[in-house]
Amino acid sequence: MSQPISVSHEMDLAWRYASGEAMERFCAGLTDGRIEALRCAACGLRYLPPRPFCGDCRARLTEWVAVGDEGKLEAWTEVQVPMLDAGTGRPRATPFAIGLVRLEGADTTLNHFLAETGAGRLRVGARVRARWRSERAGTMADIECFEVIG
Amino acid sequence: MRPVAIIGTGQTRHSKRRDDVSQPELVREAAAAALADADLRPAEVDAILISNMELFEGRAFPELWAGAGAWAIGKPCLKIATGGTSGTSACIAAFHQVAAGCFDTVLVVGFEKHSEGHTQAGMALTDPYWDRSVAAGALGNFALSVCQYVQERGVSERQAAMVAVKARRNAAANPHAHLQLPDLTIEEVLASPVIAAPLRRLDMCPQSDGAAALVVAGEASARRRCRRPAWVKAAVTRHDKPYLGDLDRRLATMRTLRQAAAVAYRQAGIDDPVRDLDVAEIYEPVTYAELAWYEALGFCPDGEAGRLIEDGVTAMDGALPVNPSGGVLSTNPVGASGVIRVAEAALQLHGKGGARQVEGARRALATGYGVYAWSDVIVLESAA
Amino acid sequence: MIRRLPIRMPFHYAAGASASRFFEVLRDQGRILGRRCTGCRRVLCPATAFCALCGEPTDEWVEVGPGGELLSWTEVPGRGAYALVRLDGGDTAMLHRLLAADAAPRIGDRVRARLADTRAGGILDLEGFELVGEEEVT
Amino acid sequence: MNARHRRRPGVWLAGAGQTGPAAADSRSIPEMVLAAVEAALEDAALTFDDIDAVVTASVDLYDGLTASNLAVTEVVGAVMKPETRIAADGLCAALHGACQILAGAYETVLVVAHGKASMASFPELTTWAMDPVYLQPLGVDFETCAGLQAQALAAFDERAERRWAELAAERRRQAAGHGVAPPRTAEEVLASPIVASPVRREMVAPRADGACAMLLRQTPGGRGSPGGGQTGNRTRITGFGWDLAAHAPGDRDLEQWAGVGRACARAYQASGVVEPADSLHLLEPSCHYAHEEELFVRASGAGSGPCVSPTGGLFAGAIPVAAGLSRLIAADRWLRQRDEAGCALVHGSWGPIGQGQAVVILEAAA
Repeated sequence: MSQPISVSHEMDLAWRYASGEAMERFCAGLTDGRIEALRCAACGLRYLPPRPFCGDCRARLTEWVAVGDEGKLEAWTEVQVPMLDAGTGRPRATPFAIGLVRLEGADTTLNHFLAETGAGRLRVGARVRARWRSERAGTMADIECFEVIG
Repeated sequence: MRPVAIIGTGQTRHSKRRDDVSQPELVREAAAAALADADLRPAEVDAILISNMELFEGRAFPELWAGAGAWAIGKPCLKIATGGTSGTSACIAAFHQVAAGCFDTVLVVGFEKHSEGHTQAGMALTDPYWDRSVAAGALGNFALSVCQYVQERGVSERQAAMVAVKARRNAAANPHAHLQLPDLTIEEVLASPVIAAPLRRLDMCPQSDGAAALVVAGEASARRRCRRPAWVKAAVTRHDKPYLGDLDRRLATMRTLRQAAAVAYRQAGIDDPVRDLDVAEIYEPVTYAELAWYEALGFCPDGEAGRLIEDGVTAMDGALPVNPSGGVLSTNPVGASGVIRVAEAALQLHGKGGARQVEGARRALATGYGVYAWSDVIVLESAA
Repeated sequence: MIRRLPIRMPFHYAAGASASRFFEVLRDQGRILGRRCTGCRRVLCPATAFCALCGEPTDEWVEVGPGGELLSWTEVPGRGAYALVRLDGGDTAMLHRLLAADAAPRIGDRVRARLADTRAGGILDLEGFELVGEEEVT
Repeated sequence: MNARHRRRPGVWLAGAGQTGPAAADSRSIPEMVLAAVEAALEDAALTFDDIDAVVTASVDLYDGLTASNLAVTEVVGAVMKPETRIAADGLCAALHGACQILAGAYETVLVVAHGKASMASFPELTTWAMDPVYLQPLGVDFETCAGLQAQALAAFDERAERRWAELAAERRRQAAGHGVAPPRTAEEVLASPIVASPVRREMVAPRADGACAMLLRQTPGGRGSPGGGQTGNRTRITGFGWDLAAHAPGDRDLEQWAGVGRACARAYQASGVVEPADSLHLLEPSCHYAHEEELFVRASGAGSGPCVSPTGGLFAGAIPVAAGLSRLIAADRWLRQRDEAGCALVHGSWGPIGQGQAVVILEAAA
């Protein structure tokens, strides 16, 4: 029996992703520190991320509503294990905390980084606020993270 | 739908790293085992369905290379992938192809070689405009969902640990299972490191290299070839919205599983699942999910899942043994995991469970879970 | 709006039992082996654990080449040329690089496998195939 | 309908919709797919509520997205419905949808496929579909394999390249106005740069963006219903077949498409076609390279009688994954516009040298 041989290939590919009309408007808003959701005229659900279509009502979404940059922490966790970041090919630093945030004026939740780790102030129901970067590029990274307030 | 049945199943040895075999060779192991079990020659297979999450191994069209392992060359072969439900989706596709009269026998093979790629990174290849830079793989997703579920239902760490112990002890009776921890205790689970609060290492499924296969046959063939065919009584799929944040309190609500189960139970004539089912193989990627699925599948009222595990209802000697195989918590080659659920459910009805056999099993449930909230529910039954 | 984003990840594929042996012998001994199919008796080269066509396992190592016959070729600008070659003693054809040739290759031409100077255990342990003149063929 | 043309009841094609082919569609994948689905529903005079199940076709690596059907789950109306994703040419989604209906599992199935060639380098992506042990390290991609096949075909056929150039020119001419490729003369085709010798750039069907959607039904209801505004023949799928050939080019007979022959045999048997040359009026092959059309026609046994790719086939724009479904839509359109019965053979392929092959027989009663 021979020693098993393995063959390595490095994936380094790039894709040109189209944002779609709704996400383009959303991203433009981020540059100005503004968050907007699309509201379904039929069921009233306010969607983040904005998208073309309500899957429940099977209807196009067209009505924009303003969403605050403060909200409620619905869930949180602190990831301890290193994982590869597929965008950079390098491991992401640990630990890092992520949470599900229900922003004021939205009905879906947003998953994003949290400013602090540890079960001190991180709890379900905590008030959180977006920490914006000073230099913004119209991406979700314009929000650096969410921090617990009050 | 015309009657179709599962007449043979087979699996590889599952482990952290199967670097002794290539992808086609891994597929071959499972396919050969299933054909041997069904007493079928490769030439008698009419069509093949492959299940695999291609990007976990960095592949496009993985069946092009691996299909030869399933004797697929010169035959109809397709690849199905729907995240964690890939395997159950492929099984259901086989049921449909046979019931349609297109084929008499279809071989389903699911496989994954997580060791060849980066599953957590692959899982994080989500919407690049929304959460790709934040996405934290299956672990992060589950931790967030579990955080909410625990808050809402008051399930304890200890109850989750009991699921972990049940799974790994059951796995000890399954020679194919990846994790072999026959003596695991609740205390050891509670002492294992927290990897994403509240999840501990032993709350999570492993990443396995492995493959599983089964043979689906039409009515006449099934009767001729199999002593106790596992007839398909229901096969229901429900998908849901695409983003992690789309569904409110997803483990507690889990509307896809609830609705799929309700429809499947109606089709299969099941009123009380704990009474009417003999065994269940459910797709529980994390301990807490098994508790949530107990509720969604109607094994107990909402909020009583913790009591169900404490009372031993789902233990091997309980009223409804859940995951005699050790479940996803013991073995998880994603593209194969759904096939394993269905194969293990069928194997129980075939009476070939060996040390993990549930005596006299006549009606079995198998479920698939994928991409945050997708569900497949399958009910199998051996003839009365 | 269009954004260009990369995916960068390393992958490691198990060559499997047959290819590992094939690579080992190629690396250590500079010899090319095929595997004989137990069903159709063809010698498969490069070696695989089972025959794609008849599905049966392979069970016997057979040395093939280094000479062979060119079954097809193609040139891809910027990337060089490729040759599909049935090595002497083998029944299936191997795809590899076609090394620079003086004359335009023709299907049916004799070729010979050339080993790489440094070999690490992989298909690149062959540098490729080179065309050989009739007088060189023995 | 003649006697040798009767077998199964078939599956009705109730409506179809398509976006593209476009050289670069600036819309997102869900936006493109939604437009195609809405067009199909309108064509069928059906609504989302009428859909029982959805079969999608997409390939994660092509979309640069894990579980790529996630992106379309909402816009195909699959929320709280059954969805199956086939990772192969979109024609396979149609034949699997037909399977579901023949199985009696569902009455109305939506079939959807999408692709955006503008997202990435397709030759580069396809290296990730090749055997990573023996082929990928050499940089082999689908175009390299096409070159090997074309070379084997041209070696003892002096006229081959000229013929392919003329064929490519003809298809480009037919596709003009509704595709992405500018017309070229045979001379221009022969003067275009080599991609993988002897294949030249203008012999390759131009890759494009687009989405295709189709509604399949158990009963003929739907299309032509009040409000649908549809006229013409109703079409139905009466047979289909698919096949996987060996992966390695060295394990294949490059001079033929044996997989097409096997897939056709299965389809002919199902729909009761005994003499394809007599029964078929139209061939809509998915030929990504000019030389593939000859291989297809020969393997199908259709002879020289049937009309082939009257709107230029994939030379109007080859949408990755959706190519075969785009041919089914084209065949449907052609059959509907005739005022007599007709029978079309539709084809899709995927993988190197057409490793995966699928065919569908679409029939129209007058």
